Amino acid sequence: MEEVTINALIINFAYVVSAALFILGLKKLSSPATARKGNMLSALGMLLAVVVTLLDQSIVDFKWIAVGIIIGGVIGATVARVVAMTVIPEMVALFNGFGGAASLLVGWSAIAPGQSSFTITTIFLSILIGGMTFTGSLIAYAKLSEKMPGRPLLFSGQQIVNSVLILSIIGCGVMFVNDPSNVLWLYSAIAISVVFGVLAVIPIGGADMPVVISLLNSYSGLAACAAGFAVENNLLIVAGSLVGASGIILTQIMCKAMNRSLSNVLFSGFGAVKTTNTKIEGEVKPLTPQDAYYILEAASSIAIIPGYGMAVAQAQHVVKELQELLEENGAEVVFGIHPVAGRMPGHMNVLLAEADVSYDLLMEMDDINPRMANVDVAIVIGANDVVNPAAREMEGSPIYGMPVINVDHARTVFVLKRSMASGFAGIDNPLFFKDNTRMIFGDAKESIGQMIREFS
Amino acid sequence: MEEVTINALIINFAYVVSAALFILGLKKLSSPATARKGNMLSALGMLLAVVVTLLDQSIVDFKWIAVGIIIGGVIGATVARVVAMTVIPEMVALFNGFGGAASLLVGWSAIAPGQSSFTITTIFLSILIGGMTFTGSLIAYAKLSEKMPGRPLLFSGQQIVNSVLILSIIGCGVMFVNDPSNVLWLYSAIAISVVFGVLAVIPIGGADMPVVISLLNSYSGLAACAAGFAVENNLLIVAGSLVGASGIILTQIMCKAMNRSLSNVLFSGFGAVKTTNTKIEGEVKPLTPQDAYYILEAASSIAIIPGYGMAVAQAQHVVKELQELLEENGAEVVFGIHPVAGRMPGHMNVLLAEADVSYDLLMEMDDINPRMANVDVAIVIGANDVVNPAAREMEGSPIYGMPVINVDHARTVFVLKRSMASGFAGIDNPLFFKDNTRMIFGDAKESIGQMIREFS
Amino acid sequence: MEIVFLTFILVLSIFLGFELINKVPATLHTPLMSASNAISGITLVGALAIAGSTSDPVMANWLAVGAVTLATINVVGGYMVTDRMLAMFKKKAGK
Amino acid sequence: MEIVFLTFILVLSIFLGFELINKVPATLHTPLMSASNAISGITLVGALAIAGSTSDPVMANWLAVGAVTLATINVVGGYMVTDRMLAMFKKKAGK
Amino acid sequence: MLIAVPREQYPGENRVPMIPDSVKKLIRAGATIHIETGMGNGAGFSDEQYSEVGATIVSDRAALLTEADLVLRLRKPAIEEVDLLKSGSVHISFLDPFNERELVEKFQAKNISSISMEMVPRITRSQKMDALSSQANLAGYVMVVKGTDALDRILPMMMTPAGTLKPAKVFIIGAGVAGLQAIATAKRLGAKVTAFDTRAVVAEQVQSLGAKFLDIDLGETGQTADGYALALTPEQLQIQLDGQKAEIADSDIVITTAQLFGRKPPVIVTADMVAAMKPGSVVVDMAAENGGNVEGSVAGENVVTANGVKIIGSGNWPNEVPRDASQMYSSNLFNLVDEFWDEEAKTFTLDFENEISGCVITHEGSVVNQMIAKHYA
Amino acid sequence: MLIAVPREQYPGENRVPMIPDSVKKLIRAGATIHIETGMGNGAGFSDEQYSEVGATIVSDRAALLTEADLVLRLRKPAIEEVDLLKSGSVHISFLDPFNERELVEKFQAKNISSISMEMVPRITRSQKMDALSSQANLAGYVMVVKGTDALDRILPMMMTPAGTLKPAKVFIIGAGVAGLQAIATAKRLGAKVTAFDTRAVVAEQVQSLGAKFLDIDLGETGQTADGYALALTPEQLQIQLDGQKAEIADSDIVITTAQLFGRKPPVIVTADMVAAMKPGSVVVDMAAENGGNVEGSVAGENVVTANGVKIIGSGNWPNEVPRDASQMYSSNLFNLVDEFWDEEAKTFTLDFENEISGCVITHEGSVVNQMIAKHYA
Ligand SMILES: NC(=O)c1ccc[n+]([C@@H]2O[C@H](COP(=O)([O-])OP(=O)(O)OC[C@H]3O[C@@H](n4cnc5c(N)ncnc54)[C@H](OP(=O)(O)O)[C@@H]3O)[C@@H](O)[C@H]2O)c1
Ligand SMILES: NC(=O)c1ccc[n+]([C@@H]2O[C@H](COP(=O)([O-])OP(=O)(O)OC[C@H]3O[C@@H](n4cnc5c(N)ncnc54)[C@H](OP(=O)(O)O)[C@@H]3O)[C@@H](O)[C@H]2O)c1
Ligand SMILES: NC(=O)c1ccc[n+]([C@@H]2O[C@H](COP(=O)([O-])OP(=O)(O)OC[C@H]3O[C@@H](n4cnc5c(N)ncnc54)[C@H](O)[C@@H]3O)[C@@H](O)[C@H]2O)c1
Ligand SMILES: NC(=O)c1ccc[n+]([C@@H]2O[C@H](COP(=O)([O-])OP(=O)(O)OC[C@H]3O[C@@H](n4cnc5c(N)ncnc54)[C@H](O)[C@@H]3O)[C@@H](O)[C@H]2O)c1
Repeated sequence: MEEVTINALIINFAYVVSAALFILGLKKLSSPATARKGNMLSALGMLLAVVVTLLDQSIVDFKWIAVGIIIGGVIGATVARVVAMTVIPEMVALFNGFGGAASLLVGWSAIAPGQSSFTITTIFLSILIGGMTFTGSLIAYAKLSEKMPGRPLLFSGQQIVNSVLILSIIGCGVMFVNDPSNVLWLYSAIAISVVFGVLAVIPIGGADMPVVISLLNSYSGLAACAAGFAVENNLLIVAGSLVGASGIILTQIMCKAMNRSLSNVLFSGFGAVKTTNTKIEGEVKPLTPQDAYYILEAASSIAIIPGYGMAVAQAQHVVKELQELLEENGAEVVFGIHPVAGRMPGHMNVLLAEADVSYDLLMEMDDINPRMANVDVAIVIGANDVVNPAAREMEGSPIYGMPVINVDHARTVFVLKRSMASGFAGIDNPLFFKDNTRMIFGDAKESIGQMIREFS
Repeated sequence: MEEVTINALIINFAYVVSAALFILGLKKLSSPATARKGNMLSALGMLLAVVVTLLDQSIVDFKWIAVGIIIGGVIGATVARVVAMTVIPEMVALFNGFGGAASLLVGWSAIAPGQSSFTITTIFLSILIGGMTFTGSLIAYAKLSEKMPGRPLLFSGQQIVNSVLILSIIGCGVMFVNDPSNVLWLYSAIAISVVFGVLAVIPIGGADMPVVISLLNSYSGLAACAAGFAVENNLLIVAGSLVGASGIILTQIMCKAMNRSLSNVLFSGFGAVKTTNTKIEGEVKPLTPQDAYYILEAASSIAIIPGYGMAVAQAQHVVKELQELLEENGAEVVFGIHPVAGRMPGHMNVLLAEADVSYDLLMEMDDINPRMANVDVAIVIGANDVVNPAAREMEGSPIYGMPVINVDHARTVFVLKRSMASGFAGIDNPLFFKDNTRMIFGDAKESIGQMIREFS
Repeated sequence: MEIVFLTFILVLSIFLGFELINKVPATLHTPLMSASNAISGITLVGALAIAGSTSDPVMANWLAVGAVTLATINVVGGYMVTDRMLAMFKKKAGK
Repeated sequence: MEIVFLTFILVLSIFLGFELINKVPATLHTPLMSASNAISGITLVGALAIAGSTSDPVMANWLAVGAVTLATINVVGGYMVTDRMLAMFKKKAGK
Repeated sequence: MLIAVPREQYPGENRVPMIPDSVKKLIRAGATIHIETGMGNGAGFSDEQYSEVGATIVSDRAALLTEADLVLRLRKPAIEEVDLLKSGSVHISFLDPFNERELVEKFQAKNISSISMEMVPRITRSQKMDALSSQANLAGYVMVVKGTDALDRILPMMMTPAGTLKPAKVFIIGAGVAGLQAIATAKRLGAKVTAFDTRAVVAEQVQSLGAKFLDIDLGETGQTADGYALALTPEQLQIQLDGQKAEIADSDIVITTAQLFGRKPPVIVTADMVAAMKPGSVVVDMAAENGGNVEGSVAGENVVTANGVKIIGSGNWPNEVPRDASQMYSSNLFNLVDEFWDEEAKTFTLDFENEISGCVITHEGSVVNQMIAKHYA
Repeated sequence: MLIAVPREQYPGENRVPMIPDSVKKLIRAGATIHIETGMGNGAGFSDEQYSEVGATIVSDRAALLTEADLVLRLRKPAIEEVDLLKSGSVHISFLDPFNERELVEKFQAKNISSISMEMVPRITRSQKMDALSSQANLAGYVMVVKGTDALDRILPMMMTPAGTLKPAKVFIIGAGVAGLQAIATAKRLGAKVTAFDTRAVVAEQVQSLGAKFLDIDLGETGQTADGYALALTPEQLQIQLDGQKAEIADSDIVITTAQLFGRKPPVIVTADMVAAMKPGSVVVDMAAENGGNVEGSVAGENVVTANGVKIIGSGNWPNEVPRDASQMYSSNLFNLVDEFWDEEAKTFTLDFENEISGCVITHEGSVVNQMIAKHYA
């Protein structure tokens, strides 16, 4: 693109526009209300970019391009349409892998005699990152779709091998930049990057794959960016670096949500230990009050089940406020009061009356249990024994046969308590390990306070 | 800068760095905790930019530059150091004006034969915007420093004059771009822009000046940006457009805070009416709960004075939560209970007890009045008669002689009520018009709820 | 000089990227990921560009066409999947 | 081509500007304003650049030197005033 | 200036007009205080406590009264005792002037300035002397305690392993000072509270205490400048009765505080309404002593109807909490005296410029209070 | 299966063992119910209400008892009446087996399965049959109402134009079921509540009701598996007494609920402590009937000490709210019967696998309850 054809100008301004569209898209994507629109926008941007780019093409290769686009489009579309919702993470991984591969190829094909060593470097980078993104994503896919054991695969001396690889990558890099004509370096670079991608991911446990994917996604962004430098295309740079940056952030956010550090996740040894840990604990799924808010915001029917913990936390006032906010938000809120909740008969009544919760909202156990199946979210506030499914399920349990509030029948259950400790009866509670249960750890008053602050 | 000297490369990368510094600076500036650091950072960026630019200079003009820098530096520094805090808004206006003037001159001096019409256009823009920013800011300065009547100056046919000006500006622009050599167009352009700046601002009331300044500030950013295009300097473009964009946003935020629309502010007719309005009402100063939060956050001693309105709003529970949050934040909070607050003896006690506010925090009128002078913020929640200074000040008043809680002796007073309506005794309340009073209109429960949500 | 501009662009977009994704609800993590993944399919454009202007047609074409195919999968698939996810999300939030 | 880059830069920085100043406390409005106002003094750099490389020394110099002077006032004054404001703000928030 | 505080003589009256604390304040203000032996006993204050703060204990009641320049007491005096008072002296107490014409004329004849605590104008500034409010306020609380004690159920809701106990329903008629405090107290105990009042303005006040206001459209109803309700027309009263029927039948406790200033209180709970209530439920009639809001209530007694409904008419409610009641009345008195206290002369001097002087009934041998004068005319 | 419910005969007892609602449930479960004439009157239930739900009203008490397969009642039977019962029949009521050896041996001799409501084990699952808790709970509420009624002050704080009334101080000793409910009720009324209990675990429970827990370090104190407190050593008791002195002297109302399961309750408020209290203040002794926590309390009476402190020992607290008390006891009974009800045979059949059978005292001619057996041995 040395001399400026008017055509090129148009194209580039179109690029500016589509870059803007990507940005807007991402912005909107970060709020539930506008997310879908955002996705459309960025898709639009993409379309625009592709179309104008095609304007630039000589008819000769056009048919090949057409072939590529059609094949790819069909595959992508069908896959995207047919796959079950549950396997979407795998899909994302797979797509991401293709993206990486694409960058690899672009970089590769961008090689031309007499390029500045800067250009060569970027080319090399795009190949490298592209390659490892490719295989890395494939492994991630395999692990998620259980085509391959989800548990971390470790072999002794892994670290060493990795370091060796990294060194040799650098080596190849240097050589390649010095003498681009020598394809050997190129091929070995490709080979190594591909291998490295595999080795980087296998030692990470299936549970951590989402994080990995998000990271690889950010890489593929960087790959695109590098490719952009290679072919001197601003849009690639902008879009690529956007994805790169946001990907990193997103990865960090995800780590925070599962309170892990990124290094925890990546560095095999640790990653492995950690994951097995969680296995032992069964699947306890913690949730931050902030995230809890987003689920509550979308819920239309909510049941609050208070217990002794609400009393200890003196959370009745915030509970009342939460109830009001939820109602303003259009949800229907009821309280399910178990006869023995608390430490004295009517303990919950005293507190809720103090907080001025209308009597009409208080439902007895026998009235609320039947409708539990239609409850979107059951919020268990410092209750334990009185919502313990063991009373139904575990013949042996000391409380077997005692009627409890069947929160586990609700679509989602939030349990607000400080720890995994047991309640008055001193027995474990299988509820905490159910699929639809999310544990919100911390003093109930604190946690609810934080949820409330999300409303605004 | 057609051919790339290594020098130029260094400079430009330095620019990249200082751009980054500006960005970081702005980011930090938007949170109280980090603001000062932010300012430092962006100053650093500026320094860097200047220094590296100087590297580029031939010694010849260097002395002139030195002269300019020294003069400017001295003036700026002294002014900035000596001025009283109270006149800072004027100062900002003034500085902004100089910025504008600078852009004007830069644009002017950038003119050179044989420039592309694009460059010419940008030059023209930088001159134009620079010029109107200059005079506009001067007027703003004059109005704020009462060197000139703060009230809107209106003359009939203003609209027409303005439209004429705008047209002629466009006219000049076209002509100038076609034939840059003809300085006439240039001078007239400058003249007009200067005049326009004046006319644009005089019809706006002194109360609205902050908004205007912020807007002009954003303009001077755009001017710089235009200048950047003119002299093909990326840093100018980046910094300029950053300021431009953020300036616009800031302006909008400010308008929201005074719940006005930007057009309200700008379009003389309305501007005028509005400002006179506020005059009539005396100086009632409304405040948003959000902003109230920032003041509360900085306060160390707070007194809450509840009245009948708290009961009506059933705000006792949120009040209690606010108290707790303030205490967590390190402030000391007490409640001042007037004996006749509410509609029955002990009305406030009933409610606060319900919300479980510790009895030890409740102070009688006679105990709290003496310490009122040391209270940072007195929050009056739906009280009116019981905090009415008329009881002390206005011989005639029906409640003259009744002891009241002297909230007006506190440093700042927040009054939470729905309107300017009077209370049970049906008499007006001078408190609402005092300098240190801020009215937070709306249902007390709502308002406090919003403050609470700011804590997080 | 280009390289300067490019770096500028790079730096700016990185900052922007950070700013944009500052705090997203966990509910949106996956959609967001797959959306930005789709964006990273922008290499498609690069591929197209190459596929046209390259010194070694035959070889490059094959690579490029490969690139185009893969990138297209990434783009099309990515956007559609994202949309599907968000669609159900919307439904819930909708009521 | 430059102009393309420049527009890219423009667009990106505008977006960035918006993102950065999204919600600032009223307490910070004035400081923020005067800080960004100081930044807009960046014209100084332009002025400096010109003052060196221009076709018509005499005339341009005077203009440029004027520009330098004014811009410097804007920059120096702007930053210092801002700092003063923030200083007292800090004190209050500090305790 | 000699201020005398005789001992209350009304049978069963435990409240006392002055507590040592207020006596102290008056003495500090420069007054000389004589109190009758045992004046404070009812509320648990010993003579010692008074002498400690500087009062003189006098055992001879007659002497006490004859010497006094200013007499402070709670209940209206026996007519004979007025004869003992000095001409030109001042007498402050409840007087019930609307019904005690004879007594008032006695004051007039003896040229005594008599002040009626009932007549303290109801302006914001004067609330600290408003003994009607301070006592009514306590009455509101006491009535709920009595009602709760008499009820065969508990007030709050309780969901317990042994089944759920529904909250008791309390219906309060008349949401003035007493009514509002009753509402607050019943709410505190966890009852479901509904209230009604003829003055529409109080609906908001009722809700401000978290209770329900029963909506009955009576059309135009008024209130005096002092905030007292005007009497209803017979039609309106009928509408009210019909409107309340259902609510009353459904309530566990009904408390009536409906008063008409200076008039006989209206009958607002009829026998058939009581008959319609559940056995074991309770009706508290605040006004029992002076006529009663409830048909079948007996002044000063608790009766049980045929269908097992308890009607509590014990009356003199604040007397159930004599300590607090005395403290409040005593400071009402002090504030009133203080209002007209002449710093220099250290005397009590009425100032008819001051609107609060509206509480003066007789002065210099004539009935100066217009309302009363009109009432007699 | 014929279930008989005789009328309670203890003087002044208004609670009834079965309310119509529970009777209905039992009949639905397939039982035949005979009740004695007027059985429900005390709590306001008429014979009609019972016959309506299908019970047979029997006027001949002797006949009623002799025919019964299962007898349900509230208080322990008179020994003579045990003779009337069928051998092999079942008898459920409070029995106080620790002190009623003679009665228990009578049951044994007559080969009657006797079940003591006191002995229902305190496991989470059995709370719905736990009559001690359900009645103690109401007692907690009633004691506060009584105390409030007796006090010469109001409980809540009030800042009024006539000065500020400080909140009353309430001190509650023993924070078990009754104690906690007392705390809650006093809190509701706005009192400043402090509580103490020997079982450290309840400190948190007390705070969970917004009350203050008085810290006295007694060293090692225990509680049984059922959560009952163990007796203190003399030294510990002394420490406790000293620790409470100040608090008690400072309190307006002191409520004692300290019990030791199956033992005489400890004396925890001594005469000198009472003497140190303000005149007009009140002490409520829950345990007055069986020994008492308070020195000088008289079972079933309210005494006023020399220094004017009222000691309330009226006892049988739940009886003050017979309607609710009966409802709760009745559903406790129903739940217990239901627990051992044989769906097919439609009979009450004890199952000694079920831990709740711990409440059975005698069965097939022997004392099956270990604790009691040990106690007698
Ligand atoms: N109602 C009665 O009359 C009565 C009387 C005596 C005993 N009981 C027994 O008490 C139990 C009542 O059941 P329940 O579910 O209400 O209580 P629970 O089973 O005792 O569980 C209470 C839970 O609240 C949590 N918690 C404590 N403090 C908290 C805080 N500040 N914030 C958040 N969570 C907190 C605790 O978990 P963390 O420690 O992890 O936070 C605990 O697991 C039953 O077993 C019942 O038999 C009842
Ligand atoms: N304590 C007693 O025993 C007693 C008895 C009778 C009368 N009074 C009289 O009542 C008065 C008490 O003084 P006060 O200051 O407590 O009350 P007030 O003077 O009546 O003022 C109450 C204020 O609250 C505001 N308000 C009402 N609803 C509100 C809501 N939902 N949110 C926010 N603000 C609300 C109203 O202004 P907006 O409408 O603008 O919101 C009103 O100005 C005194 O005059 C006293 O004499 C007292
Ligand atoms: N200084 C002041 O501002 C001040 C001081 C005290 C009281 N007040 C106001 O004065 C008003 C009356 O005070 P009060 O309690 O002494 O009045 P009150 O004792 O004379 O009457 C008690 C209540 O009974 C109501 N009532 C009368 N007839 C009724 C009927 N047929 N049905 C139902 N209710 C009926 C009245 O409206 C009043 O609310 C109150 O609103 C109070 O707020 C004002
Ligand atoms: N199923 C269950 O889980 C269940 C059911 C009911 C009660 N409980 C628990 O059982 C415990 C005891 O119940 P209760 O109220 O029937 O006990 P109780 O009636 O036997 O005793 C009342 C209280 O007095 C206390 N006490 C004893 N000696 C004392 C002394 N010297 N000083 C101060 N306090 C003293 C006891 O600790 C107890 O808290 C309670 O904690 C209750 O929570 C558990």
